[in-house]
Amino acid sequence: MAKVPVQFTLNGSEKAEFIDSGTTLLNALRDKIGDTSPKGGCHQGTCGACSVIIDGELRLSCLTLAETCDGAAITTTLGLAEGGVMHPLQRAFLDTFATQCGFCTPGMIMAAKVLLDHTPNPSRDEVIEALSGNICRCTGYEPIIQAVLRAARANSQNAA
Amino acid sequence: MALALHTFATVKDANAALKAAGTRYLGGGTLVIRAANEGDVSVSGLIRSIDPALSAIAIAGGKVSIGASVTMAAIARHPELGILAKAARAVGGPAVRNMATVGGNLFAPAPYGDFAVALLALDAMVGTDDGELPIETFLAGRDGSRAIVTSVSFTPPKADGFRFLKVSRVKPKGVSVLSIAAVLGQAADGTVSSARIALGCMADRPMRAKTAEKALLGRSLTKDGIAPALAAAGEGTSPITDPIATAWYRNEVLPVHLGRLLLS
Amino acid sequence: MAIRRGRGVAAINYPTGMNLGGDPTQALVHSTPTGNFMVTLSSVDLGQGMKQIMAQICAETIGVPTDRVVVDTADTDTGPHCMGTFASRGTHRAGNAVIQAAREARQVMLEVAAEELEVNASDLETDGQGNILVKGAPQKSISIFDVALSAHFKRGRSISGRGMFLIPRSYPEKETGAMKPSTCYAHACTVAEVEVDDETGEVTVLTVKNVFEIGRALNPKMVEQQLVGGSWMGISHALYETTEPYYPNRDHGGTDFNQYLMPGPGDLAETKIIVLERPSADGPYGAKGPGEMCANPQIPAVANAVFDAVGVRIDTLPITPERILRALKAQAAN
Amino acid sequence: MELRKNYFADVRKDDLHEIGQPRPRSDSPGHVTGKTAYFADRSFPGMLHLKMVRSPHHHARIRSIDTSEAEKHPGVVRVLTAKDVPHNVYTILILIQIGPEDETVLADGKVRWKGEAVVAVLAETERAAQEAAAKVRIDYEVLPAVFDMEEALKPGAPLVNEYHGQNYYLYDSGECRKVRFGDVEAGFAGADHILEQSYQSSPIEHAPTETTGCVVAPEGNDRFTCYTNTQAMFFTLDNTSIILQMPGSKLHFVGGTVGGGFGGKVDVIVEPIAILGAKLTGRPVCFIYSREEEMQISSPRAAEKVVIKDGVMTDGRIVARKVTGYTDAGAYSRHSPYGAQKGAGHYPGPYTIPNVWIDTYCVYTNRTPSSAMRGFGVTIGDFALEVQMDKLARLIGMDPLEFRFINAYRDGDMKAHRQPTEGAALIECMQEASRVANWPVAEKYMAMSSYAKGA
Repeated sequence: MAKVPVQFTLNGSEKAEFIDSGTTLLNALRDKIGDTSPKGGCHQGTCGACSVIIDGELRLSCLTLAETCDGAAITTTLGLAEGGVMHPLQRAFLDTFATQCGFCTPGMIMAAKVLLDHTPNPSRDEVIEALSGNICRCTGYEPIIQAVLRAARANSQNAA
Repeated sequence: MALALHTFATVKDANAALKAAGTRYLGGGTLVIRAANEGDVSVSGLIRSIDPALSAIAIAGGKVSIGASVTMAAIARHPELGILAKAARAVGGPAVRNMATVGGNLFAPAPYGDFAVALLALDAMVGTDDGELPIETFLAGRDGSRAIVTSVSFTPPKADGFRFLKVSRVKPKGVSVLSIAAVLGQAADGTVSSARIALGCMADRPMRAKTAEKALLGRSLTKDGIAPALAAAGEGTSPITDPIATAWYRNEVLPVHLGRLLLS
Repeated sequence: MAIRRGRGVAAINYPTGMNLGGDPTQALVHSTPTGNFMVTLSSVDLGQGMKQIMAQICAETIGVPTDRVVVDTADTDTGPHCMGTFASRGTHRAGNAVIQAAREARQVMLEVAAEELEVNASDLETDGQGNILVKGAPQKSISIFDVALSAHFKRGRSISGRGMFLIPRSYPEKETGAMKPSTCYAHACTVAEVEVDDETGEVTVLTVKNVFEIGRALNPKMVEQQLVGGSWMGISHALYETTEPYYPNRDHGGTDFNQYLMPGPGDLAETKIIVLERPSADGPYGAKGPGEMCANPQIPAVANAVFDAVGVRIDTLPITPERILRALKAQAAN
Repeated sequence: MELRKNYFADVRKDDLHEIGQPRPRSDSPGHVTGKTAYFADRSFPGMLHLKMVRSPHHHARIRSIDTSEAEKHPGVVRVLTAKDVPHNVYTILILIQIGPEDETVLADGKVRWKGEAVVAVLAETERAAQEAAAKVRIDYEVLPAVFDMEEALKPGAPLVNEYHGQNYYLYDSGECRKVRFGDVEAGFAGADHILEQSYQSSPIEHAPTETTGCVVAPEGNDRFTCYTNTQAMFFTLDNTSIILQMPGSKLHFVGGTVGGGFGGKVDVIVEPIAILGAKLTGRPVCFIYSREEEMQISSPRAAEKVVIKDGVMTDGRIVARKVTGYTDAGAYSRHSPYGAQKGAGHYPGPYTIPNVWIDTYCVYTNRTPSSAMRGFGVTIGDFALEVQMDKLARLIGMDPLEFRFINAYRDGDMKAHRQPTEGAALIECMQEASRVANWPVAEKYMAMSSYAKGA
């Protein structure tokens, strides 16, 4: 099977791998690199659990071929905490009890991070829109919406 | 055969590669990679072109041309494509919109393809290396179409002349019960001087509501004025039945939603 | 077009634990040399928070803060048998097993403390902060840290305990159906308010006000999680969900989250949750199982609200726009 | 959420240290940092991927299976059929003496629902397994199928499952689980109004975000470690042990961190065949349901039909209730006979009714076998009961909430299954609902209590 080289940064560190052509980014991250924070909930693009940030944009790693990410900067939930300190979103998810089974959580946090990166003070409707590609079966969404709004408030307080 | 991606600098070379058996063009991946993930083993060669022209948006001389690889997100945030933003945002969630392309949407089977419904109402031309085709002709023949779509182009209507509605069960993101796009011209007295109405999910691909269009001409956009158009809205439709809704339901609510769109 | 409003009520009860009993769960508890406590189980956490709740139950029973308890579960090489996580049984069955195991461990702990303090074990109590005190003379105390060290290295005692909880199996009497399905029941009453679009049959759930009686809210925030999520699932069942939309016809079953419908984050009803606690006689600290029942009352409450709004009964789930529209058309035709 | 501590304060101790405290969840930090390990987050060098070849027919006889092309496909390591499974019988409830042995792990001679597992392909990559699966040739003789419960119960209906000999589960009490209390016909005869209504549901999927699956690693010492998202560790281990005719001591199951269950992960479906694959190849094996499999292959909540006939007095008392419940098990039992009889114990709902007659049937049809789901045996019944309550209240011109107070069970009331009511709290829930929903009821109802009358 043809192996192709792929090189990108993952959470700020350089990665270079030989992968099978046609490998999805999700499988490359999980099986080759060992970052299992993106989850394979559907492999169809319908659940959002595999969401990652590629060059600042939210993407579904299950529908993205790894080799199309050559040279890209990729962020996953595993890379959010810095120096052992949680990102405000992670903190907010804890504080609002926004996780139950936790399987959708990394994807939700990715979607929320892209929102807050571009829209630091989102409205409730903007939060809802930002999370609309991510399925949660446990929480009924409300605690997750509250977590994102809480993280936004924490951010704006820090900035003030 | 294992899956393999082949990347070409030009559309011409990619088109040539697509002549091989078992190949398919890779746009945003929302259709093709999904199919591969789900075990569609009929495709082994994924072909793509990274020609920058495919990702360009050109607005000049009263004409808009959008490269086939332009994503829904790029359209939604483009300052001069405001009238299309609603239709672009109707596709998927944020991640899907960052991936799903204009070209891909033209091939998306119902209940997908809401953006193509908008393009149909806009009377877009679909470009390939072989030249341009009216979108209606393109959609009719899309199943057998092998040439890579390179662009869509259209003359944008006045901002208040374009209306779009997507009806879905799940909010804010859900697939269509149906979608409607309308480009209306209005005379000074407010009566309709021209109308193009496109429907999604009312057939296996976007279709025109031609009888309704005719019935709108010369009419004012009032409850009584649009009544003949609503009565004719379902003419020629053969809606899909899928897990979201039956053909019966789609036919029943089409006039309701068309009416609401026209009176909005 | 008319948007018509209605409200409906439903009241329910729900059994805790496997129907007819006969569903055992075991637990083991032991202390580490420095007075931390390990709970060993084979119970499964599906996301409802089994691990956390077992830690709180063990901590309460031993008399230490919850962060001194570690739960090791669901490894069949180490964890004793648990029937499984289903039937609203996890907290009730495993919780009782943990209490029993923790009580036995606590007894050893108090005996060792009694030897150290030269008093009777029955004269000792815990302060919940990690100390053992002489009742009525709290200045005379020893930390659980020191007790555990003593037990391990000085007195050769194992601060540990075994727990087993089993509701004996009930066998239904063939002709009368006399049986004991469960030992305790949770309760709920829900009032739902809806709007129905009488031209499209679309339903918007405006509010759901849920009152749940659950025995004891062992961790109120975690109970809230389950009740809020359950209330959402109830509404989802009422209006959206099916794998076979045209049952009994098998065609058009959804295969993804686009086709399998559930309310999205833009469809949320304003949700109120009120909790009452009537401790159950045999529940761990009175707890019942709320995990399943919390998703039930919304379904009939929404169905009744739809009738209240538009005067048609949809007696087939899910209550889709199509079913409502067909009923409205039939109503108009009559 | 608001706790209303004023109710039942006399029977509750509220001075606990850890219980009743909103402690943070110990598992959440792992969830939010992406470090929580679910079963599929473990992978092993040389791991094989298992793909199932499934029946495209609702009911068919298998004339022949040809796996030769699949076996030759590059990357394929092993292809399994019924003959490879040591004890090819799905034994799910046998440990508690309920379950009939009516289902195979891999179809043997017949398929009874569209999607039934027939051949398992083990290959180096997922793609190779998919390609090889497409090369398995199965010759079917299609048989008539039945999808409707009422059709299935009619004489002459296609027989779904030969094990049963008829299209319903035979309880020790006969064709249904029965509850008989008082004299229901006398109750109807004396009633002011009779209302008989029928309610129906279709199958519902648990739809956890994490699909069902497992990863199996041979330990090299004749033991196998299975990382799984089962909801029941030993249930799965013991059933696997029987199917594989392998001592339980050779099996090691690790799980307990599950991406949602809702009852959908109590069927022991993926583990036995994956462990068999690992045993026969000596390689690690993963078998993870695709989303499509989770949606259409994994057991859903059963479709149900509930017929309720009530006799009610104009003063609001329900004097007789007859319930006939039908649970659509699909082609095999799994947990359905258990769920159907759970319904018998649940009816007539949280109300005290002097004359009750309940029959609950577990019916077989040619559809995806159903099984447990959140509210098993009760959810659809509650829908039927509580819509019926609304109809009854309107029939006699009474407020629906007040109507429920009149009939609500209280401590000491005898239930239809002949257990005295204990620990009731329905009345208090309704009182609080009346307050929070601004749905006033007469003062006498607000003064009621669930405590025994006269206590």
